[in-house]
Amino acid sequence: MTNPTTTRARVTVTLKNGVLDPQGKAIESALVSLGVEGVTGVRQGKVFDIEVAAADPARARELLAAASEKLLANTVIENYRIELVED
Amino acid sequence: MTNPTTTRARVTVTLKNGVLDPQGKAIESALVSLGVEGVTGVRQGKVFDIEVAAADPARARELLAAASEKLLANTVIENYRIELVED
Amino acid sequence: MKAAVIVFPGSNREGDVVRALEQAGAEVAAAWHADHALPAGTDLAVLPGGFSYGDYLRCGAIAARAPVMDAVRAHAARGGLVLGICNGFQILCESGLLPGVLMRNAGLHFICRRQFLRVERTDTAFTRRYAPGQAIDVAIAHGEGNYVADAETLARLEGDGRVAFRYADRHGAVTAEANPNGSLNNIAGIYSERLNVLGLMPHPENLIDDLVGGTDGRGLFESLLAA
Amino acid sequence: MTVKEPAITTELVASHGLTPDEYARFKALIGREPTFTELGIVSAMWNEHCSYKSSRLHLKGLPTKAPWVIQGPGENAGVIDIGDGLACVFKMESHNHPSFIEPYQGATTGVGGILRDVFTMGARPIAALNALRFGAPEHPRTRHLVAGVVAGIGGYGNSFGVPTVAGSVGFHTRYDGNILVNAMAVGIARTDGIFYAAAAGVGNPIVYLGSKTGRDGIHGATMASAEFDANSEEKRPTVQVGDPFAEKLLLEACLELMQTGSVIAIQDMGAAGLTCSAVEMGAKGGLGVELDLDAVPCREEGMTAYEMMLSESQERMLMVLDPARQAEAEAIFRKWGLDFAVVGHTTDTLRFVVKHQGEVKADLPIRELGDEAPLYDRPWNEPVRPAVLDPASVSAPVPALAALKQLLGTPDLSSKRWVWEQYDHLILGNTVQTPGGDAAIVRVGDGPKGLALTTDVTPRYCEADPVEGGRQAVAETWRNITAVGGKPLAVTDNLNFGNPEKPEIMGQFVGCLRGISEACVALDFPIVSGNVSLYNETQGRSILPTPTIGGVGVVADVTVHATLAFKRADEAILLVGDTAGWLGQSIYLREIAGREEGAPPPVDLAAERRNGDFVRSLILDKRVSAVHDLSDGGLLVGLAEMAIASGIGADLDVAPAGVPAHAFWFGEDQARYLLTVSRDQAEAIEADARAAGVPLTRLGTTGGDTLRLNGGETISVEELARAHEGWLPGYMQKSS
Ligand SMILES: Nc1ncnc2c1ncn2[C@@H]1O[C@H](COP(=O)(O)OP(=O)(O)O)[C@@H](O)[C@H]1O
Ligand SMILES: [Mg+2]
Repeated sequence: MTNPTTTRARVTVTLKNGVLDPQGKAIESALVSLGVEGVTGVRQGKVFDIEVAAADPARARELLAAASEKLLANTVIENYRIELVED
Repeated sequence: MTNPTTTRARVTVTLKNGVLDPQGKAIESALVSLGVEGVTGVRQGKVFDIEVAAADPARARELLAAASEKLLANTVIENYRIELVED
Repeated sequence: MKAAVIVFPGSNREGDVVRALEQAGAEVAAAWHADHALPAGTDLAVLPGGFSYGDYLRCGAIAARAPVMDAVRAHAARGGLVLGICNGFQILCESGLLPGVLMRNAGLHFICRRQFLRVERTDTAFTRRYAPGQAIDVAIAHGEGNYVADAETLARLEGDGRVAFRYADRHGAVTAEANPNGSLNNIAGIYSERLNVLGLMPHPENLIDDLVGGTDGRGLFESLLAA
Repeated sequence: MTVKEPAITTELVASHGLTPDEYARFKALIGREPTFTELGIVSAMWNEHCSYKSSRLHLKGLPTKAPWVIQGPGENAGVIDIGDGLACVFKMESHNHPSFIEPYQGATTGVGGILRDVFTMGARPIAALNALRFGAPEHPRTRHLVAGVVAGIGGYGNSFGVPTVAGSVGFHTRYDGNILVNAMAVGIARTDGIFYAAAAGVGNPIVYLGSKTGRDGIHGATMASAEFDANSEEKRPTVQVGDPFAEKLLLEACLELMQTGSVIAIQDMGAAGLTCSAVEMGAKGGLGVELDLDAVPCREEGMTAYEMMLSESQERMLMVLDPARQAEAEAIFRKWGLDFAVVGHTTDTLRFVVKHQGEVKADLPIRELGDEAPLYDRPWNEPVRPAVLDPASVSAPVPALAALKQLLGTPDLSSKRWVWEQYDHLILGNTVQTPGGDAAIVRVGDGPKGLALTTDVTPRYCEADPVEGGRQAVAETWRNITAVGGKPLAVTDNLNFGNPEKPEIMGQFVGCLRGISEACVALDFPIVSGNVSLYNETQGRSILPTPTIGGVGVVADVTVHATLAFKRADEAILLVGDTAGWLGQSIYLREIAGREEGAPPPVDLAAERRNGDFVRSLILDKRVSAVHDLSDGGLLVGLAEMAIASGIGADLDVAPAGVPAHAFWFGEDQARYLLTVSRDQAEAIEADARAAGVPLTRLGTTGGDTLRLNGGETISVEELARAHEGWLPGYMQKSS
C-alpha cells in the first residue's frame, strides 16, 4: 500500500548512558507500587515513525540523519538510531 | 555483562491509527522549516528499555505485558509491542 | 534600555514579562520567531515563558531552531544581554547558549507555587539590585525544570560562579526539601560564561506587584535597567 | 474511491440513537427515506446533547434576564456587562463520559471546548475553573482517574496560557462509574466587540479554520460499521486528543481576524462538529447553507461525507466571512500556521445541502433540523422530602477538636492543593486571590476592576431534597463571591443528572431547577449560560444529582477585597448568621456518626441576601481583616481553615446555647460567615448588625498557635494543617 517513491523509517532516540532519567525512575517505582514484580530498571526514550519522499535507501538515511541531528535528538544527552522499515 | 537471571526488553508504545498526534504534526512542520526535505509524515511514540528479574522469556513477557497494560500504554489510544533483547 | 521580547507560536507569558520590563522602565519591542534580526538597538533579548510549538518533542527544542535564534546567538556573541525565563531557559539550553538540559520534574507533575530562591551573586547585570545571599520569593510554574548537566559541566558552572539562583527555603538555606523539581545542586538559573546570558526556571515577572503576590521579582528587572 | 453506504435498516436507525417515533417524525419532515449521511446528521442534531430534548421544556423557566445581561443562554457563552465598556463572557461545560474512558484526553478536550466557546464570542480567556466529582477513594479506578483528569486539565490550560484559578473536588461512591468533569472558562471582550453565530448575507463564503478533520469521536455509527468497515475500531477512535498548541494559535488568529472586521458570524465546532455548527449558523441567520466537503482539510485519506459531518476533531472553527476581506483573513490564518478553506456558502433556500465528490449527500430543511427536534415532557415524581433530623439524636463519639482534625483529613474537606498546584494559576499576572480561598479574584487588565469566580454545588443536599439543594448551590456560589468582597452578577450552570427517562431522576432535575430558579431570582443572579449532562448512570445506578453552579461577580477595585486567613493575633472573631445546629446531611453526620440522612439545611434566601450584603459592605468599608463563608463541615471547619491559612490560632469562648455543642460546632446552617475585626471595632460592628437585622455572635479572639475551646480542649494549628494538607497527596502516592 505504500507509495513506491517513499520510504518508511523508525528513528529511535534514547538517553545516553549515565544521563539521569527521572521519568524512567518514576515509572519504575510506579510499576513496583502497581504490583508488577521484578522490574529492576526502566529508561524511557522516543520513537518517530517517519515517511520520507525518497525511494533510495541511502538517500532516505541521509535525510533522516539530518532530521535526527538537527532536531529529533538532543545529542548532548541522547543517541539516535535509524531503521528503514521493509514492507 | 548482563546478569543471567534478568532479561532485557524494549517496549514500544505507539498511537493507534487515526488518533491525532499533535507532537508528530509539530515535528513534521519544524523539520520542513529546518530545510529537511521530503518528510511527509511523522508520528511519535515511546520506548521503554526495561530490565526484569526473570530469566525465563515467557515469564518476562508476562511481566512486561502487565507493565504495559497497567501503566506504560494507554490502551484506549495506544498500542504496545514487547521485544526481548538478545545480547 | 531597549528590550526585545521574542514571541514563538505557543509562547504565553510574553505579556507578563513585557509588563515587568515596562514597569521597570524599559522600552519594549516584540520580535517574531520567523524574524531574522532583532529590532534595531536591542540591548536585551528576552525569551518568555510558555509552551513554544507546544513543547512537543522536547521543551524548547523546536524554538531553539527558529530563524530568530540565529539573531539571538549573534546578539549574545556580541556581549548583548539575553534573558530566558522558564520555556526561555529551556530554549537557551536547547540552542547551546547555556549548558545542560531541563528534564521532567522529579515528581513528574507540573508544579505552580511560590518558591524562594537564593541569589548567588549580585555583581551581574541581572542581580545588582539584590543583596548577596538574599532569599527572594518568586513563583514557579513548570513541568520540566529539573536541571541536569554532566559532572564536568556542573563542576565548571560551580567553579566559575555561574549558578545564578538556587531553590532555597525562606531563610535562604539550600535544602533538599526546598528543591521542587530535583534539579542538581538546587539550580534554578545559570549564566553563560560571560555572564551576559541568564536562564532561569522561576517567574520573577509574576512577582512585581504587592497585590499579586509580592514584589521580589522586580529586582531582576530593575537590575537590568540599571545596567 | 467511493465507499458503499449501508442501507437504512431498523437496526441502523436504532444504533443511531433514534427511536422509531423520532425516525418517523424525521421521515415525515423530509418526505422520503434519508440517505446515510442524512441519518448521521439527524442523529447528531436530535440527540440529547444537541437538542436538549428532555430538558428544554424545563430550562425555559430559568431566570436569564437582568439589566447587565448582554447575552443569555443560546449562544456559545453568556455575556454580561461589567462596566467601562467591558463584557465578561463565560460558560461551563461537562466532559464526563470521555473523561471516564480516558481521563487525560477527556479532560483536555473538555477544557479546550469551553475555552473555544468563550473566544468564539470575541473574548480573550482570562481564567478557567473546574468542578470535579470522583468515585469513592477506595474504588479501584479512582486514583487513576484523579491523576489523569487533573493532569489533563493542567496540561491543556497551562499550555494554552490561561490561569486555572478555582474549582471544587469531591468524592462519593455514587460517582464510581460516572465521574464528573465540569470545566468553566471566563473571558473579557469589549461590549461592542462581541461575535455571534448567526450567519448573514446570501452567497457569503463559509470558511473552515483550525486543525484538520480526522475520524475522531464519530460515535453513533461505530456500530453499523461491522458491515461498513471491519477496522472501524482502529479507524475511528472514540477518544479525541486535545492539542492546546493548536488552540492557542487558533485563539490568536481568531482574535486578530475579528479586529479586521471581516467576520460576519463564527461558531466553533464542538459536539457533532461540522453538522451542528453549520446548521446553527444557517438556522440562526434565517439562511440556507451549502457545503462542499471536497474542500474540507482532512487528516486522513478516504474520509466519507458521513465521517466528515460527524467528526468531533478538536480545535476547529467555522466562520462566515465578508467576501471582500477573504484574502486578508486567509493571510492571518496562514501566518499562524492554521488551515483555512472555503467549504461552502450561504444561500437563500433555507436548505442544508452537503455535497461530496459531485454528489448531493444531504439536502435537508435547515430550520426544522433544530426547531422540529423532539421535545419531551418526561414524567417526573415529586421527590419525597426526608424528615428533619433532631441534632440531639446524633451522638458525639469524639471530643470536638478530635472530630475537627478527623474531618479536615476526609476526602471532601481535605485541602485540594495537590490539585491546584498542578494548574498554572499565576500566568497573566492578574491572580489577586489564588485557589484556596472562597472565590478567586482575577484582575481585569491593569485594574482596578476584577472578577470574583467560583464553582459550587452540594450533591448530597440535592439528593436529599432537590429543591433545597438547588437553592443551596446558588446561595453558596453567591456567598463565596460575597466573602471576597465581590458583587455577584450572574451564573452559568452545568446540570449533571442520571437517566431522565426515570421519573425519580426527572424529579430531581425538575426540583433542582426550581430551587436554582428561586435562588437566582431572590439573589438577582441570572443564569446566562449552561450545559446539561444526562444519563450519568451505570448499571442502573445514577450519580448524585449535581447541578454545578459557576458564579461571576465583579470587584470594583481589586485593592479592596477580603481573604480568609487570620491577619494578626488579638482580633475579635465574629459569626454572622443564625446557628440552629443543622446536622441533617452534614459531613459530621456522615464522617463521624456514619449516617447519611435527614433533610439538608434550609436556605433562607432573604437571610442570605441580608447577611451577605452586610458582610460585603464591611469588606468594602475596610472594617474587617478576614472573611470566610461557612459551608461543608460547619463552623469549626471554617475557623480551622482560617487558622491553617495563617498559622495563627484562636481562643473560642462561646458557650453554645440551646444547641448540642457538636451541632453548634459542625452543623451546616446556611447564610453564615466568619469575620475577624480589630477588637476596638467589634462593638460598632455589632451595633450595625443589630440595626441591619443581621444576627451576629462574638466567638472569641485570634492568637497563639492552637485552637482552644472554652478554655478546655486544645489542638495545635500545625496538627490541623497536617491533617488538612496530608490526605490527598498521601492518597495519590499509595498504590492502587
Ligand atoms: N479542582 C480545583 N481546581 C482549582 N481549585 C480548586 C479545585 N478544587 C478546590 N479548589 C480550591 O480549593 C479551595 C477550597 O475549595 P472548596 O472547599 O470547594 O471551597 P468553598 O467551600 O469555599 O466552596 C477553593 O479556593 C477552590 O477554588
Ligand atoms: Mg467558601
